[in-house]
Amino acid sequence: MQREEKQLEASLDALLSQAADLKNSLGSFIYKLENEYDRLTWPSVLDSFALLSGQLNTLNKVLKHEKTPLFRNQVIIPLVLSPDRDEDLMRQTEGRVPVFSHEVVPDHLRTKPDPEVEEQEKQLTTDAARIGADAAQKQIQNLNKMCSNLLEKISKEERESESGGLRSNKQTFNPADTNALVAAVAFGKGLSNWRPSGSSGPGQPGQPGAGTILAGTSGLQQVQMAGTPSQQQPMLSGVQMAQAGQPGKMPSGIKTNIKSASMHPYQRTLD
Amino acid sequence: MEMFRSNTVWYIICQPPTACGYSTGQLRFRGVSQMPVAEGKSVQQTVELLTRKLEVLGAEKQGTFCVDCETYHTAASTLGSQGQAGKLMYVMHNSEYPLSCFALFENGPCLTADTNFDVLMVKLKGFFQSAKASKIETRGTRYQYCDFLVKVGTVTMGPSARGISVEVEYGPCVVASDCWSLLLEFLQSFLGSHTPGAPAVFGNRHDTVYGPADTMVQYMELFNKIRKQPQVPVAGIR
Amino acid sequence: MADVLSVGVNLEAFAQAISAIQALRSSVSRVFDCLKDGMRNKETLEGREKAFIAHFQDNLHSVNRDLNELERLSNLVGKPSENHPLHNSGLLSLDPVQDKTPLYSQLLQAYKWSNKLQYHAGLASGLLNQQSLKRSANQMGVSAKRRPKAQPTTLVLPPQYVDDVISRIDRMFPEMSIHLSRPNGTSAMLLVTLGKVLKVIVVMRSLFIDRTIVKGYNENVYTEDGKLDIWSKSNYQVFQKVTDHATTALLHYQLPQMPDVVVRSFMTWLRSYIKLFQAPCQRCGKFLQDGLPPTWRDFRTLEAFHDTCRQ
Amino acid sequence: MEAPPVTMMPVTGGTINMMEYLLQGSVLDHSLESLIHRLRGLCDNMEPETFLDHEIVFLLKGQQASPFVLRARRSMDRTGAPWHLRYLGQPEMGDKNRHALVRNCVDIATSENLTDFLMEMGFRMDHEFVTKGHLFRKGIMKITVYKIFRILVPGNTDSTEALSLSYLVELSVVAPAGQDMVSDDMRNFAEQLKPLVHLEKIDPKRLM
Repeated sequence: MQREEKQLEASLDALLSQAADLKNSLGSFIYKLENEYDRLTWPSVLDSFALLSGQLNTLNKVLKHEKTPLFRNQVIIPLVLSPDRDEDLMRQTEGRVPVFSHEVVPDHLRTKPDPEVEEQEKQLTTDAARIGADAAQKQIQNLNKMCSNLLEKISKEERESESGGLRSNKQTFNPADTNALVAAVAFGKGLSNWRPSGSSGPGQPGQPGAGTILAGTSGLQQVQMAGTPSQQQPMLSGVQMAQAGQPGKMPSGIKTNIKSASMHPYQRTLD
Repeated sequence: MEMFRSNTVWYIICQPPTACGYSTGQLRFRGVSQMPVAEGKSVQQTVELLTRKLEVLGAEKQGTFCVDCETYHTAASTLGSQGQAGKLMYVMHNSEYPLSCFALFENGPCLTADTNFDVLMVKLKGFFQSAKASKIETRGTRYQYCDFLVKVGTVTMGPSARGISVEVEYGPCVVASDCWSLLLEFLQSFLGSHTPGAPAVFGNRHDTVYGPADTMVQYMELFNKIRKQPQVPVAGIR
Repeated sequence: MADVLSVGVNLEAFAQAISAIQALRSSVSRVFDCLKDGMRNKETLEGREKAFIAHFQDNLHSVNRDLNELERLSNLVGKPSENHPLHNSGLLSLDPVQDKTPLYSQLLQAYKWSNKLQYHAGLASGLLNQQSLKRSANQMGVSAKRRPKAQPTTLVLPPQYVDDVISRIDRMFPEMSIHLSRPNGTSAMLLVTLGKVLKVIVVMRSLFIDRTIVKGYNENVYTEDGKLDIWSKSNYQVFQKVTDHATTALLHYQLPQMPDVVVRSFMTWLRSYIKLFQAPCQRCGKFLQDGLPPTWRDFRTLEAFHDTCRQ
Repeated sequence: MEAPPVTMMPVTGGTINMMEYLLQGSVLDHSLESLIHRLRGLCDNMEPETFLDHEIVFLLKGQQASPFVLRARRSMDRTGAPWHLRYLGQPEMGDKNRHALVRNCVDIATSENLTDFLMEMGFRMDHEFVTKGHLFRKGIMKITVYKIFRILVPGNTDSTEALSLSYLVELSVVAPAGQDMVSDDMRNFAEQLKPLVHLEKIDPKRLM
């Protein structure tokens, strides 16, 4: 008798420790899933699964061990039910079960499902057995098909509403602006309101090409340059002065140029 | 160059201003016409004479150097309409600044650029043409003596040796006019009394920091002088 | 019997202590994990902060708990015997595999050496104290008592005073610009630029000059991370020579009671290098000697001499 | 004195025949933020760079039909940076298989007396402007998003005025001639910026 008791105790201990291990790894796995889902890699998930299944296997082995007595034969009887808080129980169950009362005892000490549930389960099993394998396969396929159709429809809708929303709500670019900017970096179109009128030519419609225009206007350009031979120099020093942090003073020669530029009949108006 | 924004990495242009450098006190003079070489001595012999004197002084050989210069004419097509005189543009390289290219006008600005400037000159072919057989260069040996750097080179134009260039650089000093007397004394120590007058850079600009461009201007002036000199392979002018 | 029992208890306590240490380590690493992960996974910033702080606190609590546990257990374990001269390291001699890990003999050797070193260092310090370094010749005459009195006062000058003295000197010499910085605490570093001739890095301690380095005007005086480079010397022989002379000048100009005068006279002396490349030697009349210009400046007359031409 | 260079060869050269592959587009000011966000995600992991440049365009006229154009550019927010001189050849549209505009290009870093020198060479200032914006990189691709400012007083970069309410977006690669494959990468990248920005090959001649 004593020997059996000892055996029972030993196997219970083993069982408890296995269960605790299992619980721990489950806990850490759940923790991982909840808190590190954003950088959890599939291999590490697989690792966790492998660990769990290994521990389950050991648990099974312990249960099936020949020295393990049949727990089925043991009977647990609740001796005292109390509606008061039981600190010991609280500690042992890690805060899950605060009271040992009539409300929780049936759930915790249960060894079988509810009779109603048992009945339903039996019903389902017989139903499933009655359907042939082919029919079952067909039904599965149908369901899969419907699901994927639905999924496609939803995602399509989503995409369309998104891009449509963008298009209708907000214009993010303006093709006319693109053209204006490209022309500005390419030929300085629109940049040269102070410049002598010579190169505003390219803005004129109906002109054959830049080369001829520039060649044609170069005469005018040259007259101005010849008229104020020193003009280039002060202009440059203006640039350099600006670099040094002082506002460049404009030589008067250029001022008159601006005037003449703005009064030029062909001055391009900004579009 | 991959990037063109000014906020990116560039090829090194000459020396960075903070690096210790070869920026100073260079002068150059034509060795041939002033060296007291005996009649009949070749350029080669004169160079040897000079280098031997340097070695006796205690200077150490430190590799070689090369400076070349290409002349470009304004192509005929660009003349006239701009009313510009046919200016000559010189494009030079110096092995001391292997990634740089120098472009100069006589009495004009000297642009320091990276070697892509050579590619640009190809693109500008319609406007600037390189003068035929005008390429002139000087090659020779670098010597170091204390803080002095001496480069003695043979100036060649086409196949013929046309003269000798002597470049003396005094690294510690960055203002040319400050160290002229000092350089003169050094020159006398191995050239004897046949020392040149001060190059323009030592006189005209007080207090400006000497840069690689100043050296190139001097080389250009030297090359021009040699070019104009009648071609005598042997030292002849007295 | 009791002995056996106590050993048994002891061993058990050991096992517990080891597992407690493991627990402590894991909880500490959890703290670092938590710190490493930072705030995230919550919608709002506030929520993130709260969650992070709560999590962090939890972790710290568990560290605390584990530590307390460990401390409790360590009392049970009892103290190892301390009567060995090398304390715990003496236990190394119990290691049976002497040949593989000769730690114990090495330890003894090292101990012997360190004893010897201490002894010699003591002797050396005694000897050196007798021959204390004086900063200048005329210091010899001043009684030894006054110096220790003077020094503390000059070493604790307020930074503003130092700034003041330096800026006054800066204004005194137009061709000399002084840039003062304090990269490490209160000690000032000066970058003196003399015309376009040279740059001098001066390391100060209060108003005492500790070290100077002279470099060329075009040389880099900064390290790669943008700090003043007080260690590397000039690439040019001229400036290496001038650095030597400047160090000599530091030792010459010494007047502990009036440190500002010392700095001023040093700067005045330094200023005479403005003509480093332009002044011929006052003795031989030449510019160059062995490829170097006259690098010496007389302390009183400030005249230029070659190193070998000075009296 | 530093180690002397030992080469005896005269130093000439540079990188010959580089081509710039270019796609252009624009983005309105209010969408700039989202574009920047997207680019930060798409491009190499680096701190986004900004730039503020002053660009001057020079012309040299000969008796040939077309003038020779050079662009000089300097950074206004980075002192000490070299000037940048740029030659751009005639743009080629190419066929449908090439997804980017291609033009010859020569990039030269120069000293700051560039304008003086160009004047001496006979060049004449044609126009100037200021650009300000962001720069991104992905491999050899470069993406610039910038605003163009008109300069109101010649030579004075302090008083400027924005040209339009959009930022110009350029995707460019500089590669040796004949490497048309890069344009595929560029197309793919441009595809990823849709519908925020449409980067296209735009023939500037069409806009004259």
